This record gives sequence, C-alpha cells and structure tokens, in this order.
Amino acid sequence: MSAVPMEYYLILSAFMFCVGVAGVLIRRNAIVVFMSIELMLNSANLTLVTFSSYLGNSIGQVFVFFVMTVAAAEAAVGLAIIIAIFRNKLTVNIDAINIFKW
Amino acid sequence: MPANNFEYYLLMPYIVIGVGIVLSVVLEISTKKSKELLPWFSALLFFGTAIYSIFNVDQGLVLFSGMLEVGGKSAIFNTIFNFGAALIVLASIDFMKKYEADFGEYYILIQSSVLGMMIMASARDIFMIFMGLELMSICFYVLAGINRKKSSANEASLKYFLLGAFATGFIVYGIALIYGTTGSTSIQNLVENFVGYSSNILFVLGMILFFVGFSFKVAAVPFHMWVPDVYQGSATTVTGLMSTVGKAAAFSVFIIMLGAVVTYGAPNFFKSYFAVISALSMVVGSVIAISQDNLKRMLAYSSVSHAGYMIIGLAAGNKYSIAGIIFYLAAYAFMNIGAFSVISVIEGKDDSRTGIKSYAGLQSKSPFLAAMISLFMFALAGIPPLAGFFGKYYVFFGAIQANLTWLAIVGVLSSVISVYFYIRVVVYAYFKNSEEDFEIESSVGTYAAIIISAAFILILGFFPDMLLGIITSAIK
Amino acid sequence: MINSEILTYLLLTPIISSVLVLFFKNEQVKLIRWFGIASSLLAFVISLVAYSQFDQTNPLFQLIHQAVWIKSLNVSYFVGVDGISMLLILLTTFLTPLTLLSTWKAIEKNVKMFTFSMLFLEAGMLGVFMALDVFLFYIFWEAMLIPMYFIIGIWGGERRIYASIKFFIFTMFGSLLMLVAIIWLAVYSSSVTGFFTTNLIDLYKVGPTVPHQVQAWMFGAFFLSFAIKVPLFPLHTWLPDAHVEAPTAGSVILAGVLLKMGTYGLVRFCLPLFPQSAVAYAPAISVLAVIGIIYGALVSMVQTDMKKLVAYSSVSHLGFVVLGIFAMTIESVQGAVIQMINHGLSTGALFLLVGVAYERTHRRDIAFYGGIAKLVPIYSTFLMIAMLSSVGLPGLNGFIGEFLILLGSYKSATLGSTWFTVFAASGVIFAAVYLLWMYQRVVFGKVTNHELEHELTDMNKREILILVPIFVFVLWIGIYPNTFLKMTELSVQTVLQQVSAYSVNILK
Amino acid sequence: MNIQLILFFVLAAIAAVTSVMVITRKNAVLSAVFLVLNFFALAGLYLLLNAQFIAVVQVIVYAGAIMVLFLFVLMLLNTETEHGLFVDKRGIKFFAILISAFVFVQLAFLIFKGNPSRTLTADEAASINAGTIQTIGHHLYTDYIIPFEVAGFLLLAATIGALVLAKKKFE
Repeated sequence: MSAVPMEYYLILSAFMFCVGVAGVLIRRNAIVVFMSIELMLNSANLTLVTFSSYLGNSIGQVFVFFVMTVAAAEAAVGLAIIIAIFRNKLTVNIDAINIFKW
Repeated sequence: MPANNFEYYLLMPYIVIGVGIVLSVVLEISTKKSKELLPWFSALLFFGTAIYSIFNVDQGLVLFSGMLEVGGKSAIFNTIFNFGAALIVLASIDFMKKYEADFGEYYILIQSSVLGMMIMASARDIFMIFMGLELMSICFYVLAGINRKKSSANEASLKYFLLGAFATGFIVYGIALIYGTTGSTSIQNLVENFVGYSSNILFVLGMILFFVGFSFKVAAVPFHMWVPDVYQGSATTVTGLMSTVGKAAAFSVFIIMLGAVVTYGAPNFFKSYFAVISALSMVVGSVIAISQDNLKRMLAYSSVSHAGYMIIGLAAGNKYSIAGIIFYLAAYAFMNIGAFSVISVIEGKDDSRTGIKSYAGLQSKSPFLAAMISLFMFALAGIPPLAGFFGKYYVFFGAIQANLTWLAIVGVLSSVISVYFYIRVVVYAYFKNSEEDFEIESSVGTYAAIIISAAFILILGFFPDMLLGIITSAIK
Repeated sequence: MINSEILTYLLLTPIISSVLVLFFKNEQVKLIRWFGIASSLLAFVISLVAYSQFDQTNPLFQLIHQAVWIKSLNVSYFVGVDGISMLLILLTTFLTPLTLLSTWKAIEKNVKMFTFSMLFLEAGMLGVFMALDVFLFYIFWEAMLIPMYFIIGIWGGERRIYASIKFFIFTMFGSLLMLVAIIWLAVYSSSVTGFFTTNLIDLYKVGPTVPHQVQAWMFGAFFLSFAIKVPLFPLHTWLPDAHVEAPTAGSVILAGVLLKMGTYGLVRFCLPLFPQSAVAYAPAISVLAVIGIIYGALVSMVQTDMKKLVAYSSVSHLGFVVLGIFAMTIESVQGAVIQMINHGLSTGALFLLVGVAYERTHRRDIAFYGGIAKLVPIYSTFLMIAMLSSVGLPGLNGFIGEFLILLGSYKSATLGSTWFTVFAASGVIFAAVYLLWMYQRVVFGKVTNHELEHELTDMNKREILILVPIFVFVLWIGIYPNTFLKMTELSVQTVLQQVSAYSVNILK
Repeated sequence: MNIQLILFFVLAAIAAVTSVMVITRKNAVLSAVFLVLNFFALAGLYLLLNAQFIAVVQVIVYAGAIMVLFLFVLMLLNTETEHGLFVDKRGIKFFAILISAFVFVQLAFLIFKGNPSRTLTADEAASINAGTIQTIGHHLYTDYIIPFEVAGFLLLAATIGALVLAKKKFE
C-alpha cells in the first residue's frame, strides 16, 4: 500500500470536499444540495480512513462508523423535512420556498 | 480510569436525562394523557438536573477512558442548559397549543437535544463533541419544523437543516485533519501537546475548519445567513431554545478546544480569526437589526451581535474572558428566553403579531408584560446593573487584559448601535398608543418563565459574584 | 476615615420608596403623590442629617461606607462625600420634592410610573454623587438614564420619542467609551498596586502613572462622556431637544442636577485621575467652553420659544462651569462648584415658571405673551427674581459664581491667556441681553393677547410654596456665599493639589 | 507501474468524475445514481487502504440504505428537473465555483506543504490490523462505548423526528 503516496488520497478527498461545497452553493434543488453535503461527509470519511490506515490506528475508522450513523440519521430527518415541505409547497426548489428573504 | 460506584453520582445528570428520555417515550406510547404529563415531567427533570449540577461544580472527574468530564466546567454548562430548557418547557405549555403542535414528541426532542448539549459540554474526546453536536442538531432540525403544516416552519427547518449539515461537513473534515495530525481524538492529548502540533500546518487547517463549522452553529458573521430565517420561522419557544442554550453548547466546545490556551497559557494561534469574526458579528448584527420590524428577526440579528461579544472572549482566551463568556451565556439565556416568552404570549395564531407594531401601547394592555419586555430589552442592551451588562463587562475585561482594546472599543460602539433597536421596543410599548386590539391570553407556565428569567436578570445584575464565583471555581 | 452608614440610608430611601410605589393601585393618584413627596422629603431630611455630620475642616472623603460587592473584580460598594459632592447631594434632595410638588397638575397620565421614575432617578443621581468606586459610579451613571428616558418619552411633548432616543443614545455613546477606559484602568492598576482595583482612592495613585500617550486616550474617553452630559459645545445638540420635550419636572431635574453630573465628573475624575492630560488639554477645552458660552447666549437670543431659550442658556452657563474647572485655580474651581448650584437653582426656577405659564395656556412662544405684569403680578415678580439670578446680578447667587470663575481664569496659569476671561465676560453681557429682552417682551407693555386675560391666572399657593425655598437659597448664596464656599474650599484644594503634584513640570 | 497505484488512479478518477456529475446533472435522479457510483468507488478506495469493515459498511449503509432512501424520496416527490445550471444567477454561481476552486487549490497546497507522508510511514501489518472488524468492534465496545450509547439516542431522536415530520395523520 505504500505504493500510493498518502497525499494522493488527501488531494482526492480535498477535491471531493470542494465539489461538495460548490454543489451546496450552486444547486437549488434541496435534495441535490443534501446530496452534495453527503459528498462532503464522504470526502471527510476518506481523509479519516486514509489517516487511520497510514497511522495504523483504527480510531479514524471508528469515527467513520459514527459519521455514517449520523449521516443515516440526518438522511432520515432531512428527507422527512423535504417531504413535509413538498406536501405544503409541491416543490423542493430552495428559491421557490422563500417566504423570507434568504 | 477506574470509576467506582461512589464516583457515579457525578454521572447522575446524564443518567437522569437519558432515562427521562426513555420514560418519556414509553409514556408517549402508552397513554393518551402524555400531552398533559410530559411538559411537567420534563420541567421537573430539567430543574432537578440543573439544581443537582450546580452543587457539583467543585468536583471534577474524567470518566470512561477519557471520554467524559463530569463536574467542574461541564456542571456549570449543564446547569445553564437544563435551567434554560426548563424555562422553555414552562413557556411552551400554552404556546404549543396556540401553535397547534402540542405533541408529546416535542418534549422528548427537547430532552434529547439537552442530552446532546450536556455531552458536548462534558466532552473530553472529539467523538463526544461530534455525537453530542449531532444529537442536539438533529433535534433542533425537527423542532424548528415541528408544525409541519406551517410553511414558515417548513422553511426554517429546511434552511436550518441544510446549513447545519453543511457546517457538519466542515466540522468532520476538520476533525479528520486534526485526527490525522495528532493520531488521536483525545482532547487531553490535544491540549497537552497543543504547541507542538501547531507547527503542523494541516493541524492548524483542521482546527480552523472545525472552528468555521462551529462559527456556523453560533451564528457568527459571515456564517450567519441562516439565522434570521430560522429564528423567525421556527416556533417562538424553539427559537428561544436554539438561540440561548444551543448557542451555549457550541461555545462550550470552543472553550474545550481552546483548553490549551486557557489552561496552559499556550499562544492563541486563532486570535486573529476570532477577533475578525467577532468584530464583524458585532457590527453587522447590530447594524442590520436596526432595520428589522419583526421582533423575532430583530432578536435573531441581535443574537448574531451577542455571539460577537462572546467571541471577544475567545479571542482574548484568558481565564477572565472564559469566565466572562460563561457568565454571558447564562445571562443571555435568561434575557433571551424571557424576551421570547413575552413574544410567545403576544403572538397570535399563524405567526401574526410578531411585528413591533403589535407592541404599541402594550403598557395599557398589560403593564406586566410591558415592564418585563422593557427589562429584557434593557438587559440585552447591557444597561447596568442588569445581568447583560456584567456579561459584557467581564468579556471586555478579558479582552483588555489580552491587549485587545480595539476589539472592546468595537464592542462598545456596536452596543451603542444596538441600544437603538432595543429601546425601540420600549418606545412602542410605552410611548405609543395601541394600534390594534387583541386579547392577551395569560398563561401560568409562560408567566412563570418570564418571572423567573426577570428575577435572575436582577439577581445576577446585583450580585454577579454569586455566579462568577461558581464559574471561576469550576474552571480553575 | 470614619465609617458611617448615613449615606447608604440616604441612597436606600428613594430606592425603597420607589419600589413601594409599585404596590399602590393606579387609581390612588393622590396617595401616590403624597407618598412621593413625603419620601423625597425624608431623603432631604436624611441628607441634612448627613450634612450635620459632615466636617468642613476635613479635606478627605467622609461619611464613608465600604462593603465588598464583587470580589472577583475587587469592586466594592464604596460611598463617601467631600465638600463638592455634599453640596450636590443637598441640591438633589432639595430639588426632588419641589419638582414632585410641581407636577401636581401637570402630570395626570400614569402618576404611579412617574413617581416611580422620579424616585428611581433621585437614587441614581445620589449614587453618582456619592460613589467612590469608578465601577459603582458607572453603574449609577447608566442606571439613571432609564428613568430619565421614560420621563421624557412618556410625559414629554410632541417630539418626545425623538428627543428621548437622542438623549439616550448620546449619553450611552459617551459612557460606553468611558467603560472601556474604566476597564483599562482597572487592568492597568494591577501593574501598579498588584491587584485589580476600581477604588477611586487607589486609582488616584494609579491614574497619574499611566504613560502619557495612553493617558491622553483615557482622559479623552472620560472627558467625552462628561462633555456630552455637561453638555459642552459641540456635543450639546441633544440638550435643547430633551429640555424642550421633557415635562417641566423633567427639565428641572435635567437642568438642575443631571447636567451637573457631567461637571462633577470632570472635577472628581478627569482632573485628579489624569492630571497631566488635563493640564495639557485645558486650553483646548477652555476654547470649547468659551465658544459654548458665546454660542449658547447668541442662540438663546434668537429663540422664540421660552423653554428653548432657557435650554440654550444652560449651554452658556455650563460653559462657565467648564471654563472654571479647567482654569484650575482655587477661585475658579470654587466658582465653578457654586455656579453648578446656582444654575440648578436659577434655571430650575426658570423652567418651573415657564411650566406654570404653560400649564395654564399651553403656549410657550414668547410672542403669545405680552404685558402680563398687570394680569399676574406675583408671577411676574418671581420671573424677575429667577431671571436676575440667572443673569448674575450682584447680590444674587449668579454673580458670585461667575465672578469667581472670571477672577480665577484671569489668574490661571494653565490657560495662559487672559483672552478666555475677556470672551467669557462677554457671555455675561449677552445673558443680560437675551433674558432681559425676553422679560421685557413677556411681562411689560400692554396686554397683547386677550386670550391671556381668561387663561392666565396668578400663581397659587402650591406654586409659591415651590419657588420660595429656591429663592431663599438664591438670596443666601448671593448675600452670604461663605456658607457654601467654606464647604468646598478644602475639597477643591485637595483636587488641585493632586493636579499640581503630578504636573509641576508642565505648569512651569 | 504498481497495481495498487493503477487501481488507485482508476478508482480516484471514477470518484472525482462522479462527484462532479452529482452536482452538475439537471435531473436529480441522475445525480443520485452518480452519487451511488461515487460511493462504490470510495468503497474500493477503502479496500485499497486496508479498511475492509468500513468498505463493507460503506456499501451496505451508504450505497444500500441511505441512497435508496434518497432515490425513494426522489421518486415519491417526482420533482421537476431543474433548469440548466447556469440559466439564472450566473454571477453568484460562478463566484461560488471560483471560491470552491480557490479553496481546493489552498487545501492541495497545504496538503503538499504539510507533507504528512514524511512523518507517517505506513506499517502494513498495523494498517491491516486497524481495519479489521475485530479491532473496530473492540474499540467500539470498550473505549468508545459512550459515543456508541449516544448514537443510540441519536437514532431514537432521528426516528421520532422523522415520524413527527412525515407521518400522515396530523392530530
């Protein structure tokens, strides 16, 4: 495994993180925004696993396990929120659900 | 670390709330009367835990192989969380009926969020911070949209959720880098070797990302854009909860992560970061609040600027300023919960009567509420000798000690600006004549919350040493 | 330093009675009024007792009462008086019952709240004058803002909201900068004394050791706060608004006592805490004071509204006080202190008299009145006395203060120029012009307006009862000022000694 | 070239491309599908990193459960496809992309500058051991039992929350 320099993984994860950030900022569909956030979380997971593996220490992977739990919980709540809003407004476009100024 | 039975009494608050949640779920499932029982049960739970915690501040213990720090600083925070939550529960009883969302689940979620906060404030490991944060946040996402028939609540909930999860992304990425550079998630390790780690650029980057994520949670400029909409759209009592104890929980994490700076006097590498966001928050929050006509929205911007004042303490990073932050958080909890309780009484169905115009001539409708909202506004504006003043005083004191006089000056200037919009409420309540006619339905629970908040604002104002003494003994 | 609790009792009297007022019913208007007057009279009696215990031959702070308050910041509840503050405390307790009496007819809306505010305000003012801990001083300084804000905002005139907010924000702005300076001093004090302190007696030793560059900033912060309150030109713009919109009682207290808090602060804090800076900036500040004297007088001259005229005359009179303080000679500072009292009495009387007319006619413009001498002889006489006292006629109180200030400033080494005196003296002449001119237009000649004949009735017993005590003191100070000068002499000397001890090199 | 390196580049390329696809597709369903692909690529990378347990959980939990939930909601709501990505608010979106690109450059620079591989030399045996289900399970039920308990409360709260927000009957 030492064949792949650690930086490669980190750069890939940084790239995914930034793509996720860009997705949150430019997309208007709430579900896609949420998916972009999942992308960010996954990039963080990749970093954690990379470090964990190169440190030879499993704490990072335990943490990833918790992040996944949280992501699942967030997905349940987040999608419930999106369903609730869809029932009222029949749209999940962030721009269209603006009563207040954003 | 060996933990014999004797030491478990310090764990009581966590056990009580945890068991309370389970009991509440059982109660909710098993009986139709849960709606009437749960609020009182929760209030009892919270008051009990708060009082129990405050008597344990002079003990300190790290349990569960360095996961949880009980007693000491965490006991102070537990008191703030539980007391605040108890007041909010009292204020919710009648309000949630008016808001058409008096579910038993509401109280279970509040209990869970408080458990999350307690875990955040007691964390000695980044795992605990993260899990506590998420437990609290997920409860808040739901609480913000608890009445799913209301579009405003839906919107608040969605915005809070998306930006909260976005912030979580930053926090997790930051944690990943911190873990990678320190090889552990223990805060003890982080604090002890802080200076050594800080030479590693990736560690500093991780800390900054972590702090950016939490800056979202405390609503500091430029990470504040969600605040006004969420605070305005959520149920008033929920806003009261999020803006006070929720914020206190996030600040407790800042204080934990800056432990090296506070306890060991390590150089504060993040001074300039905190100084900048605090100056921005104070000024932007105050300036935008001036033009707000909706009281909830105005208080949302004011909470941004209050976050700024508290962050001054983080920039200063000495013991005085940290004690100041904790004092400020306690005072802010009482002031804001009081203010939001008054708003919840005045508020009508369908989010009506949250505008400042509804407060015109309040004095003739209800002298009590007029006096109370004025007291809360003066306290928020930092007029001595009310609790809000001492919060600011301690924080400024720490800042000047840390040679951040310029920040203190920015702070007082933005206080002057903020005076304008706070006393505007008083102007409407006392100096203007009533424009609309409505009945104010008095409510025992809410009035109790208001009176308790007001009493503590006065007590903390006249005898600040009572609380500050406890705080200093807790953070030594 | 003998401990005495008399000042605490004095402070507690209005506080407790203001809380008690809240337990009355809204409808018990008469009872509330009597209660307010009775409790403020009680405070006056207690202040007289305090005065009887006061030792004029002791230059130090007396009647001290100290108790630990906030241990963590080493802030104590620490009160005491010297001659200057004793005099101002007496002025406060003297004026409060009179103003409460004056509102018998004028205030009908929400009497309970009004009485509460007035008593609370009295407590705040007393606290300001007796606090010997900078922190405690600041608390009282700010706390008294709230009742004044309500008094202007609820019972004021048409533009009361604007005026009250302006008043509040102006004062707040200055005082918050002072707060930063106080904290800075407290933090700095630990490097001199080894512990944080806000105790004034300790700070008198700490303040002068502050490096000059920083001291200038500290001085500036304190000075700005006091200058806004005084108000010194060009920070005076809140004053005419507040004065005009406030109800009569509010104006009387505002002019009579609140403005004195600014000048008192200059004497108590600015000079002794930062002597080097005070001496260095004295000429510049005196220029502002002199501009204020002349500007206030000129603007008064063109006013058509009586209340506004009196308000601007305050700017002019307070200019004298500031000039006297910064001339830093015994005569001038003593004159300044006497002038503070004078202004409280004579301007208070003028506001009361304007209020008396306003209650009857609801008009304040000079043009509306004319030839009232025949209609209301007592009123006209009283107005004459109040006016002459304000003008500074020899034999009345105003003369003493202004004369001492001019004399002192002429000899002053800090100012270094006699031009200040020359210009300031012109202010005296202007004052004679605008006041006498107003008097002539209002009182003499034929009755210009026939409405007056129906509406304007002469003063009743209650109103006479209010004004006579004031005039007693007007005459007393005018004829035998020694009673009052003796009281302040040693205290003023102490202040000036503190200044000269640290700034000898600058003076020479 | 080493086989691991080749595998890394293939998987990394898939992960990178699919992540871009997720945020650029007009149709949300397509985005979700690409996200699933991305998760599979990540699972592959985890295997390369000797994290077998996490790789499996990634597939089961993320790709299997969470994304199915996403797709399910997408189908349920049947939302309209968005207009083109750059039809409205072009300035803001361009700016956002610029910021993200800037952040990426910054991160990449700092990663190279921090040069973590200089200090961290992978110990193959330790690394393999760290990723086994045994080690992780051991940690989970000893040192990290308290966070694990909290996770229980978290899931309870999330369940209650989801029920409150989405249940059909509204009393």
